[in-house]
Amino acid sequence: MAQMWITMGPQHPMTHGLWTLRVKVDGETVVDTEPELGYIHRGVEKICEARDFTQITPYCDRLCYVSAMTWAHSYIYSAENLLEVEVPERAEYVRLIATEIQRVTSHLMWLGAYSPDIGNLTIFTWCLRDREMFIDLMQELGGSRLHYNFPRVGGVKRDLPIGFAQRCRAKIALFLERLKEYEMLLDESTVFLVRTQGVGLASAEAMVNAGVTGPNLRAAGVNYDVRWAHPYSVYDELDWNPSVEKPSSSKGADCYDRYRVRMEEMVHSCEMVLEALDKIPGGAESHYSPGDEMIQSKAPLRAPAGSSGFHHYEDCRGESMFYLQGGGEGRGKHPYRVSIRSPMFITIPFVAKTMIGYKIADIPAIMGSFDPCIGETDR
Amino acid sequence: MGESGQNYTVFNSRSLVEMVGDVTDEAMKATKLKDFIGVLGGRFFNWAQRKSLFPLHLGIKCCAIEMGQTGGPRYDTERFGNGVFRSSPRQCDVLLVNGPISKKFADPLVRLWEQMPEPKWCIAMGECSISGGPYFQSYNILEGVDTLVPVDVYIPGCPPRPEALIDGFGKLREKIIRIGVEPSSERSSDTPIIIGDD
Amino acid sequence: MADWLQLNDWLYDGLDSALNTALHGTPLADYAGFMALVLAATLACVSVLGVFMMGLGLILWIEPKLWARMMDRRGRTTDWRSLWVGEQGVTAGEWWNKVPYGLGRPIGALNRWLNKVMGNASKHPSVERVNNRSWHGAWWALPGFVQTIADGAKFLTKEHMPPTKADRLIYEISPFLIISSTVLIIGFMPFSSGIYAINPELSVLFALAIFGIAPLGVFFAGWSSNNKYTLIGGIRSAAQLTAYEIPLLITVLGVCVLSGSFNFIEIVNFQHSAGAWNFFLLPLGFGLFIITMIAEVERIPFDMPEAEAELVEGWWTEYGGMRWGLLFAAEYMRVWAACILCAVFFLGGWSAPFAGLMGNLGVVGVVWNDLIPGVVWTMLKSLFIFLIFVWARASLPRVRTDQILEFGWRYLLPLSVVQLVIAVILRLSFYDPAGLGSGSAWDGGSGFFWLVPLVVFVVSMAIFIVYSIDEDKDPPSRPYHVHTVEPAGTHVAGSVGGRQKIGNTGMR
Amino acid sequence: MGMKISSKANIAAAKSAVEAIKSRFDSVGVEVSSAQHASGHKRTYVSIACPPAHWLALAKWMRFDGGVNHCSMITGVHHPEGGPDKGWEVIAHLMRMPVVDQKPGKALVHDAAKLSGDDVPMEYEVVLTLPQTDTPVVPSVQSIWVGADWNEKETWDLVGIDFEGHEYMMRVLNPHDSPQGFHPLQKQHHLRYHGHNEMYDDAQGFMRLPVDVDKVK
Repeated sequence: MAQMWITMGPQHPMTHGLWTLRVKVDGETVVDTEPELGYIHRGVEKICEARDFTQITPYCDRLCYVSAMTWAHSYIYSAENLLEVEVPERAEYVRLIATEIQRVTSHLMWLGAYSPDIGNLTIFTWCLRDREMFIDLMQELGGSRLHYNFPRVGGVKRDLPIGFAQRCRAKIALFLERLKEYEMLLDESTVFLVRTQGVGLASAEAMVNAGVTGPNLRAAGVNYDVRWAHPYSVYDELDWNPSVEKPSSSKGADCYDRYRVRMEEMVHSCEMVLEALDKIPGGAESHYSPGDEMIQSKAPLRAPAGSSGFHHYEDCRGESMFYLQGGGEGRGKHPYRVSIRSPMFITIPFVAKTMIGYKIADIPAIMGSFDPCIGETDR
Repeated sequence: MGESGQNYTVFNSRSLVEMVGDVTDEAMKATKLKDFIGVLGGRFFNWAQRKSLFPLHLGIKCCAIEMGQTGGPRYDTERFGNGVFRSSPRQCDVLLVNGPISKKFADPLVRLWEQMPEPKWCIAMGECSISGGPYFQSYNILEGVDTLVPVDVYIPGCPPRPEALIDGFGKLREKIIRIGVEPSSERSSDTPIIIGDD
Repeated sequence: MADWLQLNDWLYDGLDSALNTALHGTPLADYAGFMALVLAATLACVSVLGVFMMGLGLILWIEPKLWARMMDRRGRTTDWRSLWVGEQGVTAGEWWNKVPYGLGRPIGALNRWLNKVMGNASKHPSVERVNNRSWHGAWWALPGFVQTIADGAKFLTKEHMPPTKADRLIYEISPFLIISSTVLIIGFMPFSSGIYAINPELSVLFALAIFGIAPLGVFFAGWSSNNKYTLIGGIRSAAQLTAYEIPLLITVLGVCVLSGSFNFIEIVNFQHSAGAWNFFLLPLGFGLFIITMIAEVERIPFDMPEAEAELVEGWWTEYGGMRWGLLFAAEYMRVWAACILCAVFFLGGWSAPFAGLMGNLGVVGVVWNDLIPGVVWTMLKSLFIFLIFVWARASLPRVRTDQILEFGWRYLLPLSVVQLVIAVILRLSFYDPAGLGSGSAWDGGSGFFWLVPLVVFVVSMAIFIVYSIDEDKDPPSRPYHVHTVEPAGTHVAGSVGGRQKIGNTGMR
Repeated sequence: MGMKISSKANIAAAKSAVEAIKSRFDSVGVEVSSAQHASGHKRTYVSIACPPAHWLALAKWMRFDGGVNHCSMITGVHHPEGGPDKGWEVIAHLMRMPVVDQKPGKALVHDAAKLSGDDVPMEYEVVLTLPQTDTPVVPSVQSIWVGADWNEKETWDLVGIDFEGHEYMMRVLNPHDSPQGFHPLQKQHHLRYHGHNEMYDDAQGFMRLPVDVDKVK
């Protein structure tokens, strides 16, 4: 049968963001694939070499624009390892609340982008409606809707606003009700199950060897999570364990497992936020002014030459990491080298290969289930 | 006398159609019927075009998420007619550029712009598409979309709030009222026509 | 079943007598009858097309609005007022002064009056851009209805850009193949016993034959646009429509066997006079018809030919401007035609529902059964069916192509044959021709009104419920529906041997 | 309380990992030590300085005997003024993850407190330093960790360090027809308006303008 290369080009409804997937097709079956990345490569690593440690946070917000808060914190933890800074307890709690709300928002954006790929456009709008709730919460913390520039080396920019805890609890309670609506519309629809089950099989060991981590790995039956494997922040003080899904086939997790893992993860994140609001030192109702030593400790501005710091962080899509070397221009105020590990830069080539053997109509189902975010991929 | 070097004219249906077209055009101009229909028809099609601006389903970076939120329940652009995101450039009127343009995406973007049928407009949404934004120093980012494509409306913000995007489409509609919906090749004068002021 | 609105007869009689009296004594006198026939036929066609297009305008408004409301969105709010309100106060100025011979002045006056009464100068707020987001237009301005007119008119001003290497002849012909065959269906669909364009003896056969031409046009359009996406979309469409044409025809055959004729009007008359709608006699047929019709008109969940997810726009990616506008309208015309066919076949066309019960309510009964013309009932039933279509579109994702074909050949085809057998059994054994006139043909001689439809309906609902109960509490390891050439997952992902070179992809 | 690997278990695991590598590779000039993060929970990790020649052997041993099954990131750094023996640096971050394939319907739920021995997750940092050279080359570990594949492509694309034995080395982030020796993260390239004001440093004529560029908009 004649095989032909199809270019699912940079502008394509399936690709969330700008990247190309060249697919060799034999009739309806995928025979070979080739991803082509780099369409929004902005050279963030080069630009950060000419920025101070605090000026780099906005660039890290704009890396993965769907989960800006998690990426800014991923950078800040590495910078704190580089500059050897202690973070006060309350600041760690505020950071945890902000990142877990952002994780729910990011998973909501994934669900909203994934369901039109399979055909159900109603869920896209429901997810945007509920995402607005959480955007309002983070807008109170960071000031703007999408990029917050919220964490600082040594703490956070400002404390939880007054009344934040009450609004946050109300919105999370409403969201947990709405999550049942999504599951009613997706889990109980045979068409959705038929389109996602048994499609896009990826085994746990193959994924780890290929560098795929996060919810995509936990869907294959192992509850490995950087938040407890290499603990940071106050995750170990909360009664929490990562969401894990039993794989549906011996060959590993399919799209339905990844969907189930993310739905559970949203619930776990909501519970974590509620628990953190109860346990936050100083009480959720009190508000400390910016720069107060309860929420931000003093941090040096310069890093000596030859010093380096790195930190593995659990982003919504996998394990993200920053490797910083100090001693750049301005007598060390700028970093010498910033290296960013993007989970999706490693996952997309792996997923492109797992599509071999499935149908054309499965391509969006498989690629969408891995939650690609091209902003962080191209850096 | 037809093509050069031919002393006879080839008579076929195409020339008949053109000849009849010219005759009726002259007749309507003489009886000012062309102006009558032209003005009324012009206003109606202007209203139709500006009330149904289909943006291209193109998501480059963070502004694309705000574009999505604008289509959501709270800011719903479908109320104003531009909520339908078509994926094929053949069926779109507005190229909404919502992110930085890298060198690798320069040629595909120009190809997208050329594939769009003629009365088309371009909106540069967000700092990156207006001037390269935070990445203006980068070795791989072009400083603004207007280095490639003629832009009609600039929407500042990083990312601009959904209200700003809705207002951007509103500004485009006001511009369409002024410059009309004729394809750019037919627009005679280069200064926009201010109707009614003269 | 005398419906007072016999439009065709009125037209013919009126024109016949008018022309005879007018042409009496002139040489054309003996042609008067023929001219009256021609004029009456054209006016009948125009009225039928008018009713259909009014219905089309309605569904083009209902679908996006209902779907938006299901999505918790406000949906379209463009209304008549936007014609003279302009953009946020910015209007085109005194454009009517440019109209020659001063004919523009009345338009200017009208514009000023409209703006004073309900426009920029009036207290009625037009739809502002941002500040009153919750306001979605006054009901009497039909918010959203005008949007479809705006979309349609916009396509006219778009440039026609055929792809350079497309097969121009077929590229130009195929849209008209689709559009003309869709409009032709309207000719055979009666809206009421007296309102139809044409009423041939075998009108059902004609209608469904013409309904089957459009897939050919879809395949040609997909193939000729010289685009890999449209090629795959066209092939998918051809495969899907052939897979669903046969169960559709067998289901309709079942209805015709039960009603005893291939003519729409006789089917409806039979349903009315026999005393029971086909919906109650053939509930399985109703379900099959809805599913196969959704597949015929390519709507979600059988949306593969124009699946935006992987095929950009499917087979109509390369069509822009008015050709795409007409294709878009043709798709909705086919949906509306499908709804009317369903109403006529299964919901008793233009006979009022609950005729018996409402009949003995005195004045209300008279209004219900007689005064409301048949057209209104047909339209209402078709709209009800259309709501089912929109509900399916809003809640179901797409089914994959091979699963669509598998579902069509292995499930729908046998079911439609079973349904045909049920129709034959009902017709032969339970049907009592004596009670045809009095509406008691199905009461099985026991006087208990329409015993048979009640039993059939209850039995089939019971069977359906029994089948749908899922006995095993924890479902077995999940069912696999993936049949692929090379068993999926056997390719060891990420193995180094995988070819990752740019290769022959024509990269610059 | 939540899932927590005690720092005692962490330090013990690090020590045993260091002993294992030292016993195998000490004679060959591979310095192994357990270092500590500066802030947060002060976790200890294994820091290895390895001469590039032995990197492939070390990688194979770590992958198949040391249980290091995840290559997190490979970074290249350019040190023009780093002295004669420190011109380039390749830092590989690896991780040991307790991940095993699961049978359908089964899930491996680790309890952090009860993990011991090789199951304790561990971070590894391997630093390879190259002398001042114009053509830095490091052996490729693409065949050992698939995750390293696109990391190495990106490192060559951005920093210019070649990986010997890497199949299908290609540019992944920069445009495919960037100039031959153009690796932007090398220190001789500057940001625009930072000592380098030319609008775009390549004249490949990327900017093909549309046909209607002169028409009135």
